[in-house]
Amino acid sequence: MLLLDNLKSSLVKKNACSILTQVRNSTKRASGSRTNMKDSPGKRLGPKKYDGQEVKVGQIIMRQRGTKFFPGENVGIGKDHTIFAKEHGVVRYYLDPFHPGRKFIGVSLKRELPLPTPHFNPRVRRFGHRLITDTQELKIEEENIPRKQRLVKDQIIKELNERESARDAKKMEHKKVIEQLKLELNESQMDLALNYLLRYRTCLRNGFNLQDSQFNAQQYLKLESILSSKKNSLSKEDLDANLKSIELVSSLLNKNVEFNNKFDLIKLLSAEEKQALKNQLLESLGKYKNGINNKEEKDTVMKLFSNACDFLTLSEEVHLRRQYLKSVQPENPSNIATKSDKKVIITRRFNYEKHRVDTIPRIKNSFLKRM
Amino acid sequence: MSFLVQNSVAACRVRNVSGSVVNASIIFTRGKRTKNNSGLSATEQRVITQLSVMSASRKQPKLLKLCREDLIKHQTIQRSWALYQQDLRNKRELQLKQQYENIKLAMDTLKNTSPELYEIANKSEEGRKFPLEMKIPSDFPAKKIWHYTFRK
Amino acid sequence: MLRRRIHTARPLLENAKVWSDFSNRPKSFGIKSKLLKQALLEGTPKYGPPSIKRRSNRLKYASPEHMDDMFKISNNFLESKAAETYAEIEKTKDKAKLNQLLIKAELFNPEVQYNFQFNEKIDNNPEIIDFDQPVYRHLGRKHWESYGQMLLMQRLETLHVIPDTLPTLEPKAEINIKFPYSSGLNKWIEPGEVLSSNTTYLPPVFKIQEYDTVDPEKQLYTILIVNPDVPDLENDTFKTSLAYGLTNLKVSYNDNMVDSRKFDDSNVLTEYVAPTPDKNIGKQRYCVWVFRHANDKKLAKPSDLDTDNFNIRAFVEENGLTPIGAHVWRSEWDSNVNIIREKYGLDPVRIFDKVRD
Amino acid sequence: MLTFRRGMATTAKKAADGAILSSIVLSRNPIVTPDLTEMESNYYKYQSGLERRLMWTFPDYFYFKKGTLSQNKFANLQKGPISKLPGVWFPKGLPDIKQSRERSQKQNVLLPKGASNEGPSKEEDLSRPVVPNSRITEADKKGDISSIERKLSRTLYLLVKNKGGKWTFPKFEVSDNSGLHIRVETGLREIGGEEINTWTVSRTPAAVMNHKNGSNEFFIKSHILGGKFELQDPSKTLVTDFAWLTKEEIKDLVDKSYYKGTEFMLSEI
Repeated sequence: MLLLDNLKSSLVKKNACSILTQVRNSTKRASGSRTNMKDSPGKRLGPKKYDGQEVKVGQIIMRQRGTKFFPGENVGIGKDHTIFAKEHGVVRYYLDPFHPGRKFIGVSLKRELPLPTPHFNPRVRRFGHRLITDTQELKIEEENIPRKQRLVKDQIIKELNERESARDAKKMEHKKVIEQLKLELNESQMDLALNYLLRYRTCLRNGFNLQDSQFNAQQYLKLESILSSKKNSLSKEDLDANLKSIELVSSLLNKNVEFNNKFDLIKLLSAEEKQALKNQLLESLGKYKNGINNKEEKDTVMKLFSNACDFLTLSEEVHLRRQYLKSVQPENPSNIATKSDKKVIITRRFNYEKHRVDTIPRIKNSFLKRM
Repeated sequence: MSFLVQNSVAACRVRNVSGSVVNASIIFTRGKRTKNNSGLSATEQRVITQLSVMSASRKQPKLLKLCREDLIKHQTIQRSWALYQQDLRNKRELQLKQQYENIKLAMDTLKNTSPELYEIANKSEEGRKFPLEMKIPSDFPAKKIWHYTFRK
Repeated sequence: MLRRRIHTARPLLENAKVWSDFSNRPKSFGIKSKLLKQALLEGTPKYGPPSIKRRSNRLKYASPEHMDDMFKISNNFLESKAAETYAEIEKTKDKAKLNQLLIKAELFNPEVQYNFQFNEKIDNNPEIIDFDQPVYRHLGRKHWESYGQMLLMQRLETLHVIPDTLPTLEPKAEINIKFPYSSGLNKWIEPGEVLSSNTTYLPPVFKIQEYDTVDPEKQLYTILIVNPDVPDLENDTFKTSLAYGLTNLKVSYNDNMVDSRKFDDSNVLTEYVAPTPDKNIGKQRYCVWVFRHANDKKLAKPSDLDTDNFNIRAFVEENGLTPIGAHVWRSEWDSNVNIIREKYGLDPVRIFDKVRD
Repeated sequence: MLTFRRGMATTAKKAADGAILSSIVLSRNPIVTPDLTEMESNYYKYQSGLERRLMWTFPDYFYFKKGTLSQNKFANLQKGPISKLPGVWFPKGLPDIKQSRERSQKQNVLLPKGASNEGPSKEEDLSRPVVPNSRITEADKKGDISSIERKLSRTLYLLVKNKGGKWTFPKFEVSDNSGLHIRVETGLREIGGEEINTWTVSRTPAAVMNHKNGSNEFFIKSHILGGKFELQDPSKTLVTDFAWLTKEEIKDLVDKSYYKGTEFMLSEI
C-alpha cells in the first residue's frame, strides 16, 4: 500500500511538472508535427514457401530486406534479396556448418535428400534438358546461333577465307623453294612437306624455339594422320607407313631448309657458313666504321645488309644496322655545318654545363633519311 | 586546389563561431591577385597561406621509378638494414636475458649466505626518484664537459 | 641501448667472397651478362644503367643519391652473413635443415634476386633460373603463392571443380597447360578459360613444376583430364568421363614439360578425346588433375577402364594417388564442333532443349 | 675501531674465507651521441637522399612575406630550375616544373646566411655562427685513462688497481648489515674522496661471482653524475691506481674469468 502511495505521488509530481511546462495558446493547432503521417503500406515481406513445400523453377520462396536468409543450393537471389527457386524440388531451411551464423534456404531435388549436401561430396545436380526429336524443331535449332555470333559470322568467314588463301600463297612460295633445291618428293610427300613447313613457320612466329617448332609441326601431322587412320579404320601397317613418311619428310626438310629471321624459307646454312658470311659482312662493313657520308655509301651499306637476314639472327641484324646505319651521324667536325653552308639542318639542344641552349647546324648528309 | 578552398572556407566558419569578423561567403584562392579588389584582410590571407602549406596540391614530386639494377640494389640495402637491426635486437635481448638471470642468481646466493642483506636488497624502492643531474647525450659536448666540484 | 660493434665484431668473415667465387658454385647464381653484373655489383656506369635499352632513356635516368656506396656495404654485410651460413652448411648433415640453410645462404644474393625477378619463370632457362637449386625453388614457390596458386584455387571453387570431381586440393605443384599442336598457339592457359573447340582438338602439353623436395629420379606422376558435365539422360543428371589419362610419368625440376617426347603408348591410360560439347547444354568443365604416386609404385594399366562413366574418386582411392595440382578449362558448343567430331569419327552433335515445367 | 675496519675492507686477497664482498660497477654515461658505424651513416645518407627526392616543394611563401627584403634576399639566392623551351631538345628529359621546382629532382633550398664566418666572434655577440665543440677531447689526445673526460661517446667504467697489480672494479668487504649498496657507496668515498655524486641504480646486486676461497662478490651498479674520483692515500686504502675504461679496454686489462663474469653488465656504447 505504501509502495502504491509512493508511486502515485511520484506520478503526480511528474505530471505536475509537465503541466508547468505546457504552453496554452488561444487557438488549437490543426494537426501534429511534420514527422507524423509518414507511414507507408506494408511491403508483404516474409516467406512465401515454407520448409517442405514443393516449388517450381522461378517461384519466389522469400521476400526480405537484406540477406536475413542466404541463397543455398539450387536457389538464386534477386537484386532486392528475394530468394527464388532455380530447380523444381522441395524447399529446405537449413544451417551450414561451413558458414556459422548464417541461415540458408535451398531447394532439394528430391524429398529424401537432406540439405546441406556434405561439403566434400559432389553436388546433386539435375540435367534438366531433353533431346529434340521433332524434325521441324531440330532444323530450326540446328541453324540457330547466338545473335552476337550471327552478326560477326560473315566477317569471320571472310577473314578465314583470306587467311586460307594467304596460306595457299605461302605454300606456293615454299613449293618453289623446294623445287629449286631439287628435293626428291612425290606428290603426297610434297603435300606433307608443305603442311609441315607451314606449321613449322607458324610455331616459329609464335615464339617456339627451333626444336620445339619442328617437333610441334611433326607431332601435328602425326596426330592428324592417327585420327584419320582411326576414322577410316586403316590397318596398323598403313598407319606406321604414314607416320614413317612424315618422319622422313620432316627430317629431310630439317636437313635442307630453314627459315631466316624474316620467316622466309631458305636453303639450310651450316653454322660455319653462317659465321663465314657474317665475317665477310663485318669485313666489308669495316670501311664504314666512322659513319657514312653520302647517298652512295648509304646505298652500298643497305645493299650489304640485303641478304643479312639469312645468316644473322634478328637481334644481331638490328644491332649491326643500328651500328652502321645510324639515323643521325654523331657530331664530328666533318658533318658540323658552318654558317656559310646553304643546306643545313639546325638542332637546338640544352647544354646543362653552361646552362644555355646550344645551336648545332648539321649538314644534310648527317641524317640518314635526308641523304 | 579545390581541397584548399574547401578547407579555407571551413576554417573561416570556425572563426565565425568564435566571434571573428571573417565573412564566410568569400571563397579564397591563393595565387590570385587579391590586393585591393577582393577585400581580403591580412589575417585572412595568412590563413590561406597556412592552409596551403599543408595541402599537397602542386607540391608533390614525380613518382620515383627505379631501373632494374637500382630496384635490386634498393631491396638489398633494405634487407641488409633489416638484418643488421635484427642482429642488434637479438644481441640486446640476449644481454638482457643474461642480466636478468644473473640478478636472480645473485639474489639467490645472497639469500643463502646472508638473509639480513637479502632482506635489505629486496626492500621495495618505491618513491625513489631519478636524479636530475643525469644528462641525455647530445651531438656535441658542452663547453664544460664535466662538473668536478660537488659538495653535499 | 645496445647497438654498435656488430659490424666490426666479425672481421674474419668480412672478406669471405662466397658469392663472387664461382669455382664451385652453379652458374645460375650469377648474372649472365657481364655488363649487367658489373653495373649491379660495381656501380652504375657513366653512360647509365645497361638494363635500360634506349640510349635517350639512359641519359634521362638518374639513380638515387648515395645508392652505390650503401649497396656495397650492404652487399658485403649480406655476403659475410652468407659465409657464416656456408660454414654452418659444412657441419650440417640433416637434409631438411640443409635445404633451409642453402636457401638462407643465397636468398639475399642480389644476383640471384635479379635473375629471378627479371626472367621468365614458367619457361625458365636452367642457366638463369635453375629449379634444382633450393633457393630458386623457394623463390618460385613464393612467386606462385602470391598469385597463381590463389587464382587456381578461386577458379576451382567457383567452378565447383572441387567437390564435383575430387573433394578438395592442397596445391603443392604448379600445373600449366597449353595446346601447341592444334593451332601452333604458344600460350599458357589461365585456369577456367573458355576455349574454342578448334584450340582443344589435339591433346595439350603439361608442365608440372614441383617446389617441394622430392626425388625426381624415382617420383612418378599421373595426369587425368575428366569432364564432370557429360549428360546422363537416363537419370536426368550428369556423369563424369575421362578425356585423357597419362600415368607413370617422370619429371625433373627443370625438364618438366610433359609432351609426347616424355612418354610412349605404355604411359597412356586412355587416348585424348577432344571436347565436343552438345548444343544448348552450356559449358563443360575439363578438369586436369595431377597426382603423385605413393612410394614410387608404378600404376598398372587397368583393363576395364570405363571412360564414359568414370569414377575419379574411386580410381584415386584404389591407386593410392595424392592430388598435388589441378587446372581447368571450359568448352562450349561452337560451329566447329561437328568438324572435330567428324575427325574423331564420332556422331554429330546432339541438340538439347531445356525442360520447362 | 671503525676506521680500522674500513681500511681493511678494500682488497679481495685479504678477504676471509666465505666473506661477502661488494663491488661497485661505477659508470659514466655517454656525454655525446654514439658514433655511427659505416653501415649506419651510409644508410642514413641514402635514406635522406631518397627523402629529399620525394619531399614536397618547399613553401617559401610561408616563410618569406611577399615584397619584403628577406624574401628578395632568399629569391636572389635560389638557382631556378631549367624551364621548358619550345623547339629545344633536353637530353635529360623535358623539364616538368611546378611552383618553380623541377619535379623529377630534389629541390635545393639555399638559405641566406645570417652572419659571416669572418672576423673574431665575441661571446656577447648573439648572432655569431655556431661552431660545435670537438667530440674528441684533450684526454683522448693524450691517452689519459684516468680522466673522466675521455671517450665521450662511450660508457666508461671505473676500475682500480690493487697492491697486487690486479685491475678490478672497486670491491669492499661487507662486515655489517647496513646493506650492499650502502657499503659500496661508503667504500667508494673511502678510496676516492667525498666529492663524488653517484646514483646507485638499485639495492639489488646485478651479479655475483664465487671465488675459490668461498667468498661471494656481489656487484652493485651505479652512475657517477658529477664530482671527481681522487685517489686517497694508497697506504690506507690499498688502491694504487684507477682508470675510466670502456668495455673493450676492460677486456684487455682484467683476468679472463673476471671479464666473463662481468661482461654482460657492461654496455657496448
